Amino acid sequence: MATVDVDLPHVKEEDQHHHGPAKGLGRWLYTTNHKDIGSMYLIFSLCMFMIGGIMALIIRAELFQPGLQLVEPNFFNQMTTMHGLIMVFGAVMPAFVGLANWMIPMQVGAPDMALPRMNNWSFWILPFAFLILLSSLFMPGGAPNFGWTFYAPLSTTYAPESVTFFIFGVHIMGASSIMGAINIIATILNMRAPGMTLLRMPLFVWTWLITAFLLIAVMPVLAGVVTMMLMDIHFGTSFFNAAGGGDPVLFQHVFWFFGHPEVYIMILPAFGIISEIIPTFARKRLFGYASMVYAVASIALLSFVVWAHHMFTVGMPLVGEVFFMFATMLIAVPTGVKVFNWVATMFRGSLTFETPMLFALAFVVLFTIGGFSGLMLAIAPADFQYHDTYFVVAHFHYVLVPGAIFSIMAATYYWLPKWTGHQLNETMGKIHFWLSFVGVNITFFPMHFVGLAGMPRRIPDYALQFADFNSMASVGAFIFGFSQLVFIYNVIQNVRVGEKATAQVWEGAQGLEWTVPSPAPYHTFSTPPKVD
Amino acid sequence: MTKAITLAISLIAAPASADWQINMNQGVTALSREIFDLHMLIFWICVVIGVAVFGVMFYSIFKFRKSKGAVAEHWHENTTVEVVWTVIPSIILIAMAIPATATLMDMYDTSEADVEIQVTGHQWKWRYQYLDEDIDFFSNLATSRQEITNEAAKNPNYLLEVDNPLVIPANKKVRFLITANDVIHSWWVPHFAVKKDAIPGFINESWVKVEEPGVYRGQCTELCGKDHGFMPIVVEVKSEADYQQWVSDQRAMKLAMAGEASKEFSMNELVAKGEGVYNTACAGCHQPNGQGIPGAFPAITGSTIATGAIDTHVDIIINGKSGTAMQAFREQLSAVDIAAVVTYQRNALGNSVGDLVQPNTIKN
Amino acid sequence: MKIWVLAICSVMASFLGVQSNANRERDFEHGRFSVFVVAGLLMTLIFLLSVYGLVQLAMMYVQ
Amino acid sequence: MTEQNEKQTKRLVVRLATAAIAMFGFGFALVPLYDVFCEITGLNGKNFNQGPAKVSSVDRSRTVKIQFVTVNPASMPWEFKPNERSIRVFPGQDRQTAFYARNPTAHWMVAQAVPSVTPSEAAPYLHKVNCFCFDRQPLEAGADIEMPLLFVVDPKLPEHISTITLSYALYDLTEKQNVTHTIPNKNKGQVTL
Repeated sequence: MATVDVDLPHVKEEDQHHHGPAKGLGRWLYTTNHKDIGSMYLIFSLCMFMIGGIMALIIRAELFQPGLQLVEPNFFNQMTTMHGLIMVFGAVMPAFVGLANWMIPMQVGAPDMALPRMNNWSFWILPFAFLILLSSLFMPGGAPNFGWTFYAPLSTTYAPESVTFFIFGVHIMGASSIMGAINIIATILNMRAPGMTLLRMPLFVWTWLITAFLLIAVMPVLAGVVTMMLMDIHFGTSFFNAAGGGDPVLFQHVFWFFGHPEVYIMILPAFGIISEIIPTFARKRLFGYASMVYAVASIALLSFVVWAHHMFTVGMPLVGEVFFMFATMLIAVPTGVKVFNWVATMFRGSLTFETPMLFALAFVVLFTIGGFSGLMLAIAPADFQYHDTYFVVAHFHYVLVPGAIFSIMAATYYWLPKWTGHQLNETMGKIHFWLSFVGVNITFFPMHFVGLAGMPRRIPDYALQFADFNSMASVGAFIFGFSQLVFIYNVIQNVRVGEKATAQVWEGAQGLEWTVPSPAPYHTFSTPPKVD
Repeated sequence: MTKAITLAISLIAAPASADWQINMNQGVTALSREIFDLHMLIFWICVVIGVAVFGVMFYSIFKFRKSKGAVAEHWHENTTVEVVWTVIPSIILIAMAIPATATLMDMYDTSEADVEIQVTGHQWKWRYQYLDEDIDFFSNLATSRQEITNEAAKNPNYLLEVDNPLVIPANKKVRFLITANDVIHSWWVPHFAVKKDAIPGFINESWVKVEEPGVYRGQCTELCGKDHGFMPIVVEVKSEADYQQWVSDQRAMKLAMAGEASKEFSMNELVAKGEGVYNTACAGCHQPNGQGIPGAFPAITGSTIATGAIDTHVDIIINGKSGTAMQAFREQLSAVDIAAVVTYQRNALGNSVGDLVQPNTIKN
Repeated sequence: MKIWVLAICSVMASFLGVQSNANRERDFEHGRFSVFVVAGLLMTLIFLLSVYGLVQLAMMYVQ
Repeated sequence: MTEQNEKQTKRLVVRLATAAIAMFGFGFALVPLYDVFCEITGLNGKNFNQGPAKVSSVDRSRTVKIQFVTVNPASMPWEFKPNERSIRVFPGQDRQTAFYARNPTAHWMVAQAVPSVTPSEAAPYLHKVNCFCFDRQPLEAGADIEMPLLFVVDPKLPEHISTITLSYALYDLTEKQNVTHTIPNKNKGQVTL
């Protein structure tokens, strides 16, 4: 973290008043203010997190006991598909874009994002994209039921009619992500305050810069693959239809060429957030800042060469299997090892355990468990037993739920006093943390066991030998699900009430964002701050 | 309280009963044990690294608390330490890659096979064709619908039982040619450690040499639509002699079936047999009560085809309707089965047309 | 020519994930962004070819 | 935002937008790139080499077992099976065989056979000199046909491969007559009415 010893700029009182936010709905519809747009992204992400969560609870309720109790198989497949899509594209990515919108301008000393109007537009097309996607639940033939990875030909020749709505939804989400990425790169590269050189940028800004480049490189490929699907379904081409010379495996290659950088897009901002929080509560600068920046930068390129480890059982030639196994194992080291940097930051520090720090510690421990199961999956021969079982489900939920979601919650608790001006209610925060921590582990740890025992993925009903661990997972899912209501209560409570938060908020906090008063005024850094 | 204790015990001791199986199946082939050893090797490596990392972390959490007066130090960089803790895991991983490559190369062994079976994935059942013998049958889920909808008690092999299991000889190399008919499926038997995607329009191969005779169960492992969870795989491994016996039984049965097709059947013989065929082959989409699912699968009760001319009814069952989910059952059902299910559909499920069709009219 | 060598060393360091603060400051003061991009792509290609070479080696050696 | 800053931002945004559009094009370029990659490595058993193969000599020292497998995808009603289930050939030796197809339905149909080879390592070494899968095969109602296949196995086939399985999936193209082929594939002939 760059040591910024800047004297508190005296924001003139009247400077704040005469162009505050507009009144009423117009404020939110026409806003070009990065703080308002950030809040809208975060609120939208929370709604999507709830909708995706309800679908997860339907899935876990059905899987509580063997036998079909709640839903019939086709609707169950729709739930798994929509749960995946909404959580990935609706909850995790918009939340990170919202945090970026809020914090990057303040962390680099910029008055606002580089392209404010495009910023507004890239938010406001998202609700409509998800309206299109969710409305397919009520169409004849039902919502998409071919998994969030929408493999052809199940998603082309054998798909319900609503697949076209799914395609347009993905197009719009892709457009929103690309515009957001362009905006963030322009802001970071061009609008830094004088003195805030690339050397001194906080790590959250660095990880988001790399994520933005990844987004620009792969979201168009996703748009390409869904356009190919659209042409296959409606315009009679045969990209993925073997009858006309196409190849379903081509779909898997193009999808995972997008897919693997996408999973890095979902975890790099989390690395940035955790690298901001742990130094603050350990009161010690991040260990190996340069290594972290360089390792994250190397992912921008290396994440493009390992995609086929998602396809070890598709029937690749031996050379392909060995190549992708070696490449995956080699690039796993630089990223996996970054966990040691966080531990080294804590070593000989002076730690306190407020809610953001608790979530960050849980991230380090549980994300590392997900990383280890990922390392096991990289072993190609063993992957023949793991692939498409609940072991894989456990792996990616460990890197996504205690990974991305916990880092988003940690970031929210960390920066909430700066946004709302009220100090956190620590006890409620800790209640939310411990409920989520217990819920996440009871839900996803048993999945390792049933996956290894032989339970395939995406099935609405299972054999009796998997019954007990599945009922445990379902109980855990309901604990985790309802504990998020505590999170909503905490956020709303903090917005309305709580003692006045100081500008510094956390004793160990460093960075430009802590030099503006809390709550952060509508316009910050209209005059660039002096950073020496 | 007892539940918590059993839970705690189960997490530590590897339980005997299958309900609490927490680890991978060791399997019954040399390869599956090799894979199990690789799995345990990488698992213990991860545990060791994990214990080290979390050890240091929890030590710092307890030792360097502000409340206990710890004052943070100011060093924040040490490239040599970083190089060490990057190079060591890399070396471990490279060491790990050698046995993994060896196992992978064993799996891609292309030596001559004794038995070759074509495995074709259909929407929601498997078809096995023995290339050297003239044996060809479908393997459907045998768990009754009542068990699935909780109206009847679930038997121990719930959802892992089929009407015609695949039969292979023990200690012989059996080569599977895996492909699909409609969407991508995946053929997986955990005890063989064989998993290969079945891709429409393309052919994949895999092989197994099973040491111990027995029954081994697996499931389709690639999302393939509505009944993805209801198309299990059951492989009966028999000794060499039993296998040859089974092959000759199959041949004899095939002749008998041909003979039976030329017999004349009475109405209620056909309807009775037809009900069984209907529940296995047709109830999946047209529902056991014949009402179908509006907007997805047409109803049989009062359907213009089932109550109209009999040969259009027979034609749609034999040749299916391309562009819809209605499959061609020509190769899936024998002439007797088709005659029985046609008569059943016309004289049950609320239809009472009164006519019937004999198997030999179907045959020509 | 010197900045190319430094850039390539830096990219290799980033593939390993370890870099000293001093090198970082040197890279950001004197290095040019386009040089790093080209060096990065070049090194990725070299990484690909070396892993492919490793694969061929492993295939022959472990026969 | 200073004047100079604005110009810089505009230039950067244009560059990033073109990069995004370029990557969209790259997504589509992956399709022919994939075919080239398949041709070299025989990935997924795709087999492209058609037409007369210039084979140097017949290698009589070993024989290779060629196996034929047929699949009728997506309720294709035709009867379709190889005349010879499996045959033994010398690498470099031309061999002719045939596949039997019958259209049992009451209307005219046209079909397209899609080949696939396993093990995929052997795909580049199997030359199909003349194959019924080069063209679409029409059949009148009730008619049947013997479809020829002339092939040769390249002597440079690696030693450890002793069995090659060639599978054909016979697709029904009756409705999708005017389906233009996505990639101008060399083996796409005209409908012979």
